[in-house]
Amino acid sequence: MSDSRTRLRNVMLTLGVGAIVAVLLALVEGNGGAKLNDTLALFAIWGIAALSLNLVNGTTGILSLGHHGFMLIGGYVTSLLIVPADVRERIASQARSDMTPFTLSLSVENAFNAVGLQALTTPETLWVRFLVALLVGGFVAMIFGLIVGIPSLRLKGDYLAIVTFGFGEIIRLSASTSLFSPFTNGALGFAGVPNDFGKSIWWTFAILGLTLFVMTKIKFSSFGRALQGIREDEIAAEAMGVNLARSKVLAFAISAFFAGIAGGLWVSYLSAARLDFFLFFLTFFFLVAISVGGTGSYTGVLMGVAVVVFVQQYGDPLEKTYGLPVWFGVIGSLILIAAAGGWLYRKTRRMRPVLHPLVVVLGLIGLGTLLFAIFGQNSPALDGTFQAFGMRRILLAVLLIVIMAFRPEGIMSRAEFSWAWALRERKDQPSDEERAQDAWLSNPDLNRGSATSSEDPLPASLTAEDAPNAVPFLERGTKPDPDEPRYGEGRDWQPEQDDEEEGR
Amino acid sequence: TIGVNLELSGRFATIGNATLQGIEVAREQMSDALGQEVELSICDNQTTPEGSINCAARFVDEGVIGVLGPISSTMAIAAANPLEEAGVIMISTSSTNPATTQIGEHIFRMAYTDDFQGKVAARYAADDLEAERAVVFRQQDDDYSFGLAGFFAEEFESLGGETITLDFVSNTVDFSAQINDARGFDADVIYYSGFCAEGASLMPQLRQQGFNQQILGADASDDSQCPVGGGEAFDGYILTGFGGADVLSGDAAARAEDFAAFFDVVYPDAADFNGFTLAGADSYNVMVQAVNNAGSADPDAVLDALQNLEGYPGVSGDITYAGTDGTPADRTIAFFQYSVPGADGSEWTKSSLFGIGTGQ
Amino acid sequence: MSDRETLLDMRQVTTHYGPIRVLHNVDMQIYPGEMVCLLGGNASGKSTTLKTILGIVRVSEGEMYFRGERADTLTTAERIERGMAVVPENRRIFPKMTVRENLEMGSYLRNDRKGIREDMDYVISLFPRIGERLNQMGGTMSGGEQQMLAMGRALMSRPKLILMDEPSMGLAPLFVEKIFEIIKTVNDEGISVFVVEQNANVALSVADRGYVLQTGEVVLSGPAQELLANEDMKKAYLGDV
Amino acid sequence: MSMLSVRNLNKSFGGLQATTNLSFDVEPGEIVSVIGPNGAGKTTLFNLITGVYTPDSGSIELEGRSLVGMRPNQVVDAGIARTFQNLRLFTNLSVLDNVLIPQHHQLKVPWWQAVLRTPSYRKAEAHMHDVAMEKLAFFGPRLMSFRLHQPVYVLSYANRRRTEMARAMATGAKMLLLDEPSAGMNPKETAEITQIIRRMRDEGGYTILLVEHKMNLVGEISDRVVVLDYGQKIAEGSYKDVVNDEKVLEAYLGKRADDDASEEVEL
Amino acid sequence: MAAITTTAGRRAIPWGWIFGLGIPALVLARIYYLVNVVEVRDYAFFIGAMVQSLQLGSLYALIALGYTMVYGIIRLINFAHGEVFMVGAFISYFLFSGAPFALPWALLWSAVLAWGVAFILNLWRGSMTHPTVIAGGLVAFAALTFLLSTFQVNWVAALLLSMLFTGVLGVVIDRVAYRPLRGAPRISLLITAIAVSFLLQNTGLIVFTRNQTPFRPETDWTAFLQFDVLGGTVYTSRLMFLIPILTAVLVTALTLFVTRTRLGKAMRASAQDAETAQMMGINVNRVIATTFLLGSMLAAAGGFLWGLNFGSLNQPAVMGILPGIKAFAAAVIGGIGSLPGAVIGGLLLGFLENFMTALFPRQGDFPGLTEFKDTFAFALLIVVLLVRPSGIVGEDLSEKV
Ligand SMILES: Nc1ncnc2c1ncn2[C@@H]1O[C@H](COP(=O)(O)OP(=O)(O)OP(=O)(O)O)[C@@H](O)[C@H]1O
Ligand SMILES: Nc1ncnc2c1ncn2[C@@H]1O[C@H](COP(=O)(O)OP(=O)(O)OP(=O)(O)O)[C@@H](O)[C@H]1O
Ligand SMILES: [Mg+2]
Ligand SMILES: [Mg+2]
Repeated sequence: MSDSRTRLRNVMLTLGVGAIVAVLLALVEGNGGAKLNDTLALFAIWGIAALSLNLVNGTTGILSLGHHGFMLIGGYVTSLLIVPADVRERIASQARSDMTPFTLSLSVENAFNAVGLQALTTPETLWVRFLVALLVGGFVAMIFGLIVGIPSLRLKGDYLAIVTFGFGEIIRLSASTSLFSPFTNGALGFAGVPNDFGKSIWWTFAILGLTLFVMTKIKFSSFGRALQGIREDEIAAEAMGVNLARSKVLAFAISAFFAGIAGGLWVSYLSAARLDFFLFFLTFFFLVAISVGGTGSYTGVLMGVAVVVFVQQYGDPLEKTYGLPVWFGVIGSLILIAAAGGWLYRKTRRMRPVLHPLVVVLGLIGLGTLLFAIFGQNSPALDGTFQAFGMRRILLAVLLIVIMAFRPEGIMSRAEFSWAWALRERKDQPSDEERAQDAWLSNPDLNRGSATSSEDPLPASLTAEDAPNAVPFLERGTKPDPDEPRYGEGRDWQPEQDDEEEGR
Repeated sequence: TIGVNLELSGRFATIGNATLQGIEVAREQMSDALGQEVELSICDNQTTPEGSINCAARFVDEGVIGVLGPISSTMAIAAANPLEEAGVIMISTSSTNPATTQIGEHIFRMAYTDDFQGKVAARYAADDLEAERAVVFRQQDDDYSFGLAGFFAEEFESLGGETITLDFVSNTVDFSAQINDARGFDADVIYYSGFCAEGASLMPQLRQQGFNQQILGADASDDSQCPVGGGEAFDGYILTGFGGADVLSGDAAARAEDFAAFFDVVYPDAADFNGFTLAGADSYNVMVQAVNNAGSADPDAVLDALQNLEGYPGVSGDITYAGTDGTPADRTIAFFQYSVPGADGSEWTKSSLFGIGTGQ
Repeated sequence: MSDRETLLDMRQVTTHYGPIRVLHNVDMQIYPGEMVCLLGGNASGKSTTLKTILGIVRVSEGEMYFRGERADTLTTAERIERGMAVVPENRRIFPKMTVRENLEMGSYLRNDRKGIREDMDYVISLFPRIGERLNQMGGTMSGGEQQMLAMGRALMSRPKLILMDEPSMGLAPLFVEKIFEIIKTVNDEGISVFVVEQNANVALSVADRGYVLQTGEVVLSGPAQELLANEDMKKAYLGDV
Repeated sequence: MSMLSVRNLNKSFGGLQATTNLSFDVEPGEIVSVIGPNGAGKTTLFNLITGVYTPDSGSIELEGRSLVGMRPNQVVDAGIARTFQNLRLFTNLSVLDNVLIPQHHQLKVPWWQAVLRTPSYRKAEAHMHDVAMEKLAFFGPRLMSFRLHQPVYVLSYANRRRTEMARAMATGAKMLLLDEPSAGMNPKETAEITQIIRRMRDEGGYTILLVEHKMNLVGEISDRVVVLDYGQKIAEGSYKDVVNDEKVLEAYLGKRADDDASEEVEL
Repeated sequence: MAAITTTAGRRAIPWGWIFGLGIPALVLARIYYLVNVVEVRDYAFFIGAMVQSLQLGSLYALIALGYTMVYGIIRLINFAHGEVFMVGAFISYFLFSGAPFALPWALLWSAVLAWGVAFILNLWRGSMTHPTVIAGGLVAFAALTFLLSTFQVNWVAALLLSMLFTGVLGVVIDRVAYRPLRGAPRISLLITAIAVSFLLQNTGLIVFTRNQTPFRPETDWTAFLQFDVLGGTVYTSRLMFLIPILTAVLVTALTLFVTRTRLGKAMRASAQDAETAQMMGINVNRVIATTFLLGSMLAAAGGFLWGLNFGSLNQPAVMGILPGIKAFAAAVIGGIGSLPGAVIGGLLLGFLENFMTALFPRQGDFPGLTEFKDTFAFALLIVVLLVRPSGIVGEDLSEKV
């Protein structure tokens, strides 16, 4: 299939799926309950944040742990600019608010009034003001992103991670001090942020779509490749002409911008801005999403966010009170599953002995517990109930540890979803023929029947030529489409221990 | 179904559980409304505002008649917004920040408000303790503590005293910086408007650093975590809180007594039985009563009934919502004192000093 | 071949990187005191063979014996304990340790202070450049210096079998000769040597036997002199175009 | 004007003088080899030229422009690219990406155009692919078949070296610094690399500065040879002259190497 | 040619900078404060603050050592270390308070710890199925179950046992969560660490308590102490002796252990290149396990002393976070990977947090530095890293190409 036709097909498929998603969302919006609605909106908002974090963490390989700080900035700026007049009055009337008349007057509405855009200050046009506030929030966050990004010129790796973490915490901790409280209303923040947007599926998903578009396009552009080069080896990237400072700071700023947007939607979703909405574990959730899905893969990130949001939102049955037999049953089954998993793991890894005693013991314990739970229902030992508070988070943590242990690169690794992959046009594994050709090329003279097929796999034209000078593959091979992410770069196997791990 | 949105885990878990037990005991006593069994849908907000909002969304989906809780003002305010919008009634069991009920007409509370509580405490400090200089410890990131500290300071200053307000954030254990700040201010009394999680660390450190003044606290200290966690430092600690049988008058005292006895049967070894338990029970009672009064489970009718509720004989005193913004008209606040170790060799005891009605 | 007792015996060893098979039924023996040379084109699996012997890559089929003991279930450290030493591909010097410490790491498992000191002196006499730089950080040594250091480090452990991956890589011509002299001396002292080398001419001229690997299979093996004379070999590896 | 001119270059690490008063020139279109015993300062010289280290004193000029004080990426902009003695590839990226990244710095299209995939960006991208394939083609088909999309970490050592050379070429630099390009290759492959380097000059038009220890390679392609020892230049001239120089023989080749070396030249 | 020595690795500590700029800046700020704000404090006040700083700093140092050791060896910011500290504190609490675990929890802990014991034995005995290992595991299981569910011990024993248990727990964490990730991308490892910390926090909520917990073992060391100096009173407690001394002892013991045994060298080698370290015959897993053992033991000691110092423990979900993060900041400030660095960083941070706020306390209209107290750690962190990218005594970051 020719390039342009493939592209056309991909665009059509994407549009088609987009339309289906839109219809589904419309159905949910109409018929799903508030909870489902909220869950989807939350998915989209966290998705935006996680995607933007992934630009820095996954693509550029700079561990950034301060994303909640950027979200905080975006969130607070947005709410400062959009909070309705009556809330402002209430804040002003509170004796102990640090807000000054000036900071209280900072709002999009007042700005529009000042420049004579009264038409845009009506309740119907709230969305315009919200959009403006959101963008301003994004930009302010971006400026902070630049401020944080500039130290990255000097620092590397973990040290940078630590500094971003420090910045994130400082932003949060100092937002409540007398220095910033005129803007943030101290630790109490703002209540009454309009939630028509953060809870609207349309708004959140539209912005999510936009973010996804921008992020994937960046990743598969020359700029994105340069960022990935930085991730792999900074020294080499610099020696290949990549301007480290510029690229990193730009990546940081773009990421912070979208984080600010996500922050704006987040406060709208919660209809309030408070400091404890922006704790470190927000960043943790995004990190979980990123690593469950696959570091550097945007497809994976969205999958990860879906998992996290699902557990967060629908995990409360886990924390209800159940009878002890239920608990024992569940624990027994889990141990059994773990044992089975261990056996499977050893098998696929070709470990010997496959049936390690530990696996057997684990299996027996699990079976024992399960049987006890089933047949010992009436025994006094199982009389009682137990409520596991925090089970949701425990589950999330265990899930993460298990996924990391078995698939450290995450479900998708660095690969992206692509139509070529979905339609099974994989090109990442060499065919036997290609292998044989390769063997032949690397050693034509020692070529023996055993190593390659007895039939000479190479075209006569190639054999006739001096191999190193021949470029037949240029004509035969097709040039890859820059738009088309290739599936499976390093996806299917990883070295047991990467022997080229140079001091990254 | 009635939704219950409480802080069952996290910082306020003890208070949350005391409240929940109150609600459940009240349900034991009165499990039917309009001839149907009342179901409770319990949601733990993990003492986080997001959790509280999540719970609210869940209740909107479940279509509950009303929501009981949360206990603390921060979580209550967070949940109140979406509930008000969806038109679901909410009775916060013990949120005392005035702002809570101002959010909308569907939002009620069972407690008095902080302006009252703060005032009472300030008057007590100024008049009875004859204090002139007060150090106020305030938890900066909590609506309740923040507001309460403000009301105390305002009243105390208007009575001619001087105050200094020292901020800390939740989960602080090291108060040395705040204490150092307090050192220069020669105080006669210390007012603590925070919760026990921090108080349990603060009080011993105050004592160690040579602060032997009388310490006053508010209803957030009405929690066994305080004397258990802080030990001897809580000896003599005075706090304001929901009045129990000791300070209520007449019928109300008897009702409270009965309830306490019944409670002991249901939960013989409960950790806490205090004002929060009573408030929990009464929010349940009031809600069921309103449904009964309305004669249907229609939200508007129930809301109407609640708004017109007058003189309901609750276990924490009479409850009247008619003509208020959702705060019961007449509540009784009591002054309690901790003794550590307790009188008869027990770990600690709480004795009530006297009670004051909001009407007064 | 002979039925002398083997030092290292690989029987039908197959190894994988993930799903990709790299070595295929490799049969290889090293006898005590012998010097064996492994040759092969790029990507033919020479380094992988070495890693398999060391246990960095797991044997997926077949068996391996070292000094009569089943070795393919042992960890790398245990194999070293039993008498292997290695000059790894790409040198793998500890970059943030001084040269002296790097050498000491070679003798990590030994406890005889005196012997260690003697060996250190011996290594320094072999590579005077190392002696000059005992306090320099390993990572800042030049490529060739690191290669010498890696060699010295391996000698410090007084192994039974020393495995070398391209010991002459990056060395000046003067030194290439010298390093093979050193290898020969070491071998003469009774230490078996297994060397992967691209510089096949030189390597074969000092080795006793050789194996030739192609895409993971042993395609030729025999005494070094025979290999040197082999026409195919000449064409393929010895650069005799 | 000479392509690269190094004058009185000094660099010391602590007490160690790694280069001393080093001066030499490279003319456009030349292949110049730098040889010398281990630790003579060859790699250090490369690091100085490419901005990884800053010289203590002395000047480095590329076509009259001083390179001293430039960041490595600025040096690439100026027109010098290098390979590393201890390979530094982008190991988890594909061979193709490895060869595309060095072209990024020449891209004139701003990043947001890349996001929107404007026609000008598409054109630039297509061009970058052509360049990449052109450079990889120097090494024959072995990097261009399935390996093109394979991550670099599965490549063997020699193939990695080849990828590194292609990558350096793709930067668009006029001048390449190759640090031991044939390390880890057998004589036959070395011969192949020799041809490739020659073609890089002849067909690619690169000026090449080369560090090597394999005398046959050096002898075959160098126009000129610079010999370093302990950071100092001890000889310079054509290969024939240099290998017969007493000092070089003593310091580098060894007495006996005389016959060997001349023998190998004919190879 | 004469032997050449080059300046190697670690750079000298810039005492000149620290004192040359830091002290004058402090003095100037203090003078400014005195000029602008009326001072009502006496010298005893500052001595008191100094004592507090020392106590706090020692605690930070103890925790920071664990961070530093783990980071030094597997380049992992072990976010779970703060939680290990929390677990250590709670285990000692349950041991001395006479409020033992309920049987199911005792069984759970014993199972985890017994497996850890077996695993540790295995590292020296070679195989999980070795009789010694199995026997050791079983004995440990029985003993632990008994101990945890019924026993009450005095505080010294509680401290030691808790150090032991927590150490084993550290090894278990490494085995279960981190070891499968050797050689994996760094971010995966980091996130696993955060996940482990989450896991411990929330299991702590279920297994230990959900409340603020009093921490008052029967000991005289917590008794209040007041003495008059320079016309004022210093308020402190006997802990002012116990905490710094115990810290010093533990730190010295650790440093000796690491430097006097081959372990230290093995640790450094493993840190730089684990694969090559194996090729030298170093059992890297054993080295790492030892590191976790030691680091976690120190954390447990830190947890115990922390409890003593503040008299109560926060609920498990939050107790470890802030001390953990700050100690971690301390480790980085001192130079992560370096043992003396951790101690310096810890003391510096303790001093900064406590003494700084005491130097510039709230007075009149001057708001004081108290509200910025928690940001100090991070501000200092950022400043130090920007000035010295690897901390005060950190490793040399340069890389030869
Ligand atoms: N970590 C890895 N993951 C996947 N494949 C690998 C890995 N390491 C090596 N390979 C593959 O295994 C094969 C053999 O590699 P090996 O390094 O053993 O070759 P070699 O013979 O040493 O080559 P050279 O002479 O270039 O060093 C190669 O095809 C290589 O691509
Ligand atoms: N950063 C550094 N610190 C200290 N010494 C260094 C540093 N870099 C290089 N050296 C020393 O400088 C000298 C020159 O090193 P360089 O790497 O330039 O040698 P080279 O000529 O490339 O040798 P080879 O052929 O072995 O690669 C060596 O002795 C090396 O140990
Ligand atoms: Mg190799
Ligand atoms: Mg070099």
